[in-house]
Amino acid sequence: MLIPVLIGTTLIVYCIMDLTPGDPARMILAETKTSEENIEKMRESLGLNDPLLVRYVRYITNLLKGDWGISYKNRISVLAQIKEKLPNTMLLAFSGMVVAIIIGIPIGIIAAKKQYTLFDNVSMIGALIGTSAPAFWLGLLLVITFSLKLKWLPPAGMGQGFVMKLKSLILPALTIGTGTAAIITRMTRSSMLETMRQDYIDTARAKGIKESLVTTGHMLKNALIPIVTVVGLQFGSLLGGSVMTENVFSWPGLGRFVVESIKTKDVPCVLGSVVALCILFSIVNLCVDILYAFVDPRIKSQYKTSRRKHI
Amino acid sequence: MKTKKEILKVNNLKKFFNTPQGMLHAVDDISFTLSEGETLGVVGESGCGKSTMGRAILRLHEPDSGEVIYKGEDILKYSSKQMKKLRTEMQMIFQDPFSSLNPRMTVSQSILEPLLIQGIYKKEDKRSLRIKVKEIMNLVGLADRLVNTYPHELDGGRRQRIGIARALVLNPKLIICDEPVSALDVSIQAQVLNLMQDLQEQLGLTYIFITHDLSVVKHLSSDIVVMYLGQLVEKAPAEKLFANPLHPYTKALLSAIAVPDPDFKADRILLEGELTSPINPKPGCRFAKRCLYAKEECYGNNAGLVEVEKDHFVACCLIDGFINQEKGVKQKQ
Amino acid sequence: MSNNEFVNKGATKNSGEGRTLWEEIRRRFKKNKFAVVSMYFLIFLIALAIVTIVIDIVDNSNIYNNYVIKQNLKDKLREPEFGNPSMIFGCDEFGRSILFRMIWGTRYSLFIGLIAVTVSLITGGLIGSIAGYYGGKIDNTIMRFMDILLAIPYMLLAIAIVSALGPSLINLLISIAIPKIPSYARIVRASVMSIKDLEFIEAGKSAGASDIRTIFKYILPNAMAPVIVQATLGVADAIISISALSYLGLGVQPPLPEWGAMLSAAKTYIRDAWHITVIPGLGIMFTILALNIFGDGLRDALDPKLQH
Amino acid sequence: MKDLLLIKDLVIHFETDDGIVEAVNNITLGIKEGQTLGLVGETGAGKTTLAKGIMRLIHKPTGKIKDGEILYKDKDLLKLTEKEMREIRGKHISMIFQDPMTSLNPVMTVGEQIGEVIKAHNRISKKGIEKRTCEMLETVGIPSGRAIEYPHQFSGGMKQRVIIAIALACEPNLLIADEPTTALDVTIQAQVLEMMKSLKTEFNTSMLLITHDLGVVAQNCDFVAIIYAGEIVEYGELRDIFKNPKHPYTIGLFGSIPNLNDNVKRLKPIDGLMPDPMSLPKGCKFNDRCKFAMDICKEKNPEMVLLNNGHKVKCFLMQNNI
Repeated sequence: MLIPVLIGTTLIVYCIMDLTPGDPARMILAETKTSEENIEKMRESLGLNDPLLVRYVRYITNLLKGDWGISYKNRISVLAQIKEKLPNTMLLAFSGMVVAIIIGIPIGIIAAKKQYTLFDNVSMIGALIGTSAPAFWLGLLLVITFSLKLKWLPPAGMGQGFVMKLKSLILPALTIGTGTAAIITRMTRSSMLETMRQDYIDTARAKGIKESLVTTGHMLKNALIPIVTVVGLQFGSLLGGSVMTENVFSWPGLGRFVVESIKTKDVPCVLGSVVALCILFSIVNLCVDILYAFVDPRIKSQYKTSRRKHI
Repeated sequence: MKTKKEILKVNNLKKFFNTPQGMLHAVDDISFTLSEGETLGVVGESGCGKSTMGRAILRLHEPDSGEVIYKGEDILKYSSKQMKKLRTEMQMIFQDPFSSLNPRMTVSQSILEPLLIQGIYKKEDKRSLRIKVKEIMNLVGLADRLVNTYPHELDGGRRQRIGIARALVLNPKLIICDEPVSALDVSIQAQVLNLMQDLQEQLGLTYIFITHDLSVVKHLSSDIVVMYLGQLVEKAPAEKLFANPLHPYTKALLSAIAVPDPDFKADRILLEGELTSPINPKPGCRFAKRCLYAKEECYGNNAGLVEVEKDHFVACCLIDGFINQEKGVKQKQ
Repeated sequence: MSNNEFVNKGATKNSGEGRTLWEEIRRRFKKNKFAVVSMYFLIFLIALAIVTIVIDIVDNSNIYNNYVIKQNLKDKLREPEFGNPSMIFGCDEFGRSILFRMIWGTRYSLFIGLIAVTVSLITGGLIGSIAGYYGGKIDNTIMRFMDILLAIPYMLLAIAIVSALGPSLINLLISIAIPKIPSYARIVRASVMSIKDLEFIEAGKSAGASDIRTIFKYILPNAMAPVIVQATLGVADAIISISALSYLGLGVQPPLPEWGAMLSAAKTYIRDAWHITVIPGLGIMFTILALNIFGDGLRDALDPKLQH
Repeated sequence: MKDLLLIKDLVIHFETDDGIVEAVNNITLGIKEGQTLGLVGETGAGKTTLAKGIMRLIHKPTGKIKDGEILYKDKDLLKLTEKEMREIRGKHISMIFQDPMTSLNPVMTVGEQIGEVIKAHNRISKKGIEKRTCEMLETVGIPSGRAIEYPHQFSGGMKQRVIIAIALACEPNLLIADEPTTALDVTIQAQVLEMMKSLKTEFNTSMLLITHDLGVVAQNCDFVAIIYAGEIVEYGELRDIFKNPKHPYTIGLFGSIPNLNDNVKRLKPIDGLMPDPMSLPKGCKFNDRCKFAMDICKEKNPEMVLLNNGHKVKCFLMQNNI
């Protein structure tokens, strides 16, 4: 499943970027103010005059060979820059997901078990606000309160050394995690409520086993299946969210790098970053599929059928 | 006895579905004839292909091969235009009162929809439509005031009457009923069965009545056909079939009925094992694996329907053995 | 021999005769107070946006020019004062009253959001219903293509499109609408597939109904419920995306008073003037909160099986 | 014969925001030791609510047990704490639910689901639980090797056997079966009912068999109770009810089922519809559909009248001609 998706995504992005106005050769030679035919020679050397598809195929073959092209702006190899920035984005995205899971799943479960109580209403209102507040605005608010007013945490950038790095990670992780936590809370609650209505819960209770066993063994195990699907899906929007969060906190990740290179029409960088992010996203989807097989025995037994049909 | 005029003849009807695990033989080489004004009961357990057969005859599921002769012509060869015209002669009543009615349409809209599709009436001529609806609703025992109600406001029994009204509005000759009363409670079931019998006498309808409930089928049908895993195993008039079932599966089926009489002690023939899968079935009799009398030759050839007595057909290669054995028993008594 | 001796016997359901489906839905919707309040808030916002457009046409936007655009640096970063009406929200970095800019800014978020959702809903809906109804190979190819579009994180796709086409309003609309098409296609497809096997569709076919009539007269009206709910939540998504793009400087360009753009300008003055960051953000949040609550209320009203 | 379980004036209502659903309206019913009581009624008559009431599994906020007692071995189950009730469930009284397709936990192996109830009620080693689980699987006719498989790998009939194994694992005194074979095919239904009958005698359990199928009652029950709109309208021994039913509703039920032996051409159905539990008629609940309805029926709700050998009927017709 991975290969066609990757080819598809890179082709789409390549065509979109191709529509960008402005001539790359002119940009590279902008500072040197050389004559027209030098620019023409540069266009030839970069092979810009070939038809779109030929250029795309050449780009893909280079990509597979490890040559991800050179940035128009600073002439550094795109792959090197990605290798340096991707780990930061992954760190941010994973810490955001951890925050979301730690907050989202427990609150969702308790809210479902204690339906119609104060806890349930409060957590649902909180979840609603969490989904409604734009992530980047939330980031700004956190910066104002925790960095400027209380001065506990650095407002931006990534600190050096383990402690500083951790301290500088807290606010961005919270920003990116809150929205996802809200969605996971609501999803966990509705999935738990749905499971609580099933017949096998009555069968379990009719056995006279402890309520805690009914909750863990029967409710949680079944409610987990749709939750895993949502977590997998949410990871995609988390990567998208990293673009905004990295911009607010000027976190040296791939998301910020993509926005900068798009603004400066630096096509190879954009392409490289998008490819990297899509690979990351597809790998995560693969892991979710494998996790799926552990959670739901019905999937394990007919694994040869196409990917999960549940979404 | 009025001479029976043949209205429908089905020859070697086949309908397969390809599933990821292999070819599902839902309807496998089925042939029977149906005479006008009669009710043919189609009985079988779930998964034996009886619903698929009903839909295949009306080409709701396009059959793979075979012939369906109606008024001398094979309707499987009909073009879509001819097929649309034929819809006014053959209709269907469905099982689930909750999913057989469009929740967005009122009672009158649901009943009149076939007329609008066939273009018999236009949307504009409201007056004639209103008269038609009242007439049909009265026929199936629905109160006039229900004209503008929605399905979600009505109980199962009334919804089933709307389904029947919708099937009658084009005044068809033949109606295929797919388990029309299985989803209803006992008292409502009796009301709908009586209604269907009245309509048959009033309008001279011919029914193909598909059900898994043996007591309902005995009550209503003149001829009965027993299906097992896509094949016909026995066909006979209702009294004959219940009085003297010949095919081992029919015997087991009839002995399994819970008779509502405490003193009736059935000599139970309890079938072992489960229904075998209809996917990529091996040749030979499909009941052999569960049959108590199965012999080696049963796995060999696929015995077709053989007329063993007057109008009594059985598909079992050991049938002659049974009959002689039976005759022997009768002489001894 | 008419059989009406069965007629008029026994009690009908107590919910009364002739209660159409829409009355039923409205009755259930009314019970959710929050949803009703957010519905009125949304109507208020839309009215506000329309009023500002009418005012601009009537007095050929002189209020717009000297209150919303004109810069008077003496009021730079003026704190909010609750006494003076136009200064309730204070002023931004060019001394322009934030209250006026917020009011004139509603049209950008709301209308672009609504149009973007309608565009992606119609295209996605069409693709989804075709894939759902015909199934088999058509369904597979369409869904594989949708999977590819979904594999690219939504925000990246939006940014790529808008930077390729340039930051005009139309391009902003396209860049938000296109990435959302797959999710609508998927919802409509799931809804169509669940309805297409119901028996009343077969009943229609057995009366001779054509494919087109089946899709548009039987399936789509019943498939609308989940789609409408998703559309309201979709407008909320679109508004967040517009303000995010404007925040990155790729969306609505200054001096137009779009809420996201106001936030983007505010981030440089974050140290000394908190109000120019907080207030536009609150505007966005309350709009989206109202849309989410309204969407939830609609889903509970439309989804009959939720009754206890 | 002593009553193993005695229900006295039980009332159960569901308070929904559309109105109050009067599911069970002061039912008095006794289940005799070692006997099978058939509870017959149509959809919405309150059969399942009564069963869940006995097990105290009524879904909270909306469901409420308003009044009445359930005496089991002279203990009122409604007064027990949740912990004490848990000891009863599965050990003394166990229950089988209607749809085998949804009554088993899809993500737990069949062996675990049987072992769970054994572990909850007796302190024995893991080995002991496994042995008992395999024993139970064999008694219900499933090869014990399949204990590690998941429910989706079993057919409808096999799933119902697993559910019966779960219910009988701790040898309860009373087994409540809520329409155990309705979702199954005729031949499978016969197999399962036959097995339940033999297990009942083997473990000497008494049984409450809930069904709408009079045939299943005739072949499996010793006593019969007819329930209509949340009330028991007739109770008696199997032959009394089948041979001379007294209550108009019971007579109507027998008239509605096509009989296999004599080929009657037209059924004699009961007119009208089931009453809506949210707006039950005044007086006798059956008065609007009853052919013999008198004025008094519309005013007052009749008392249970005792005829000969325990045959009880709730109808005014019976009152004056004893």
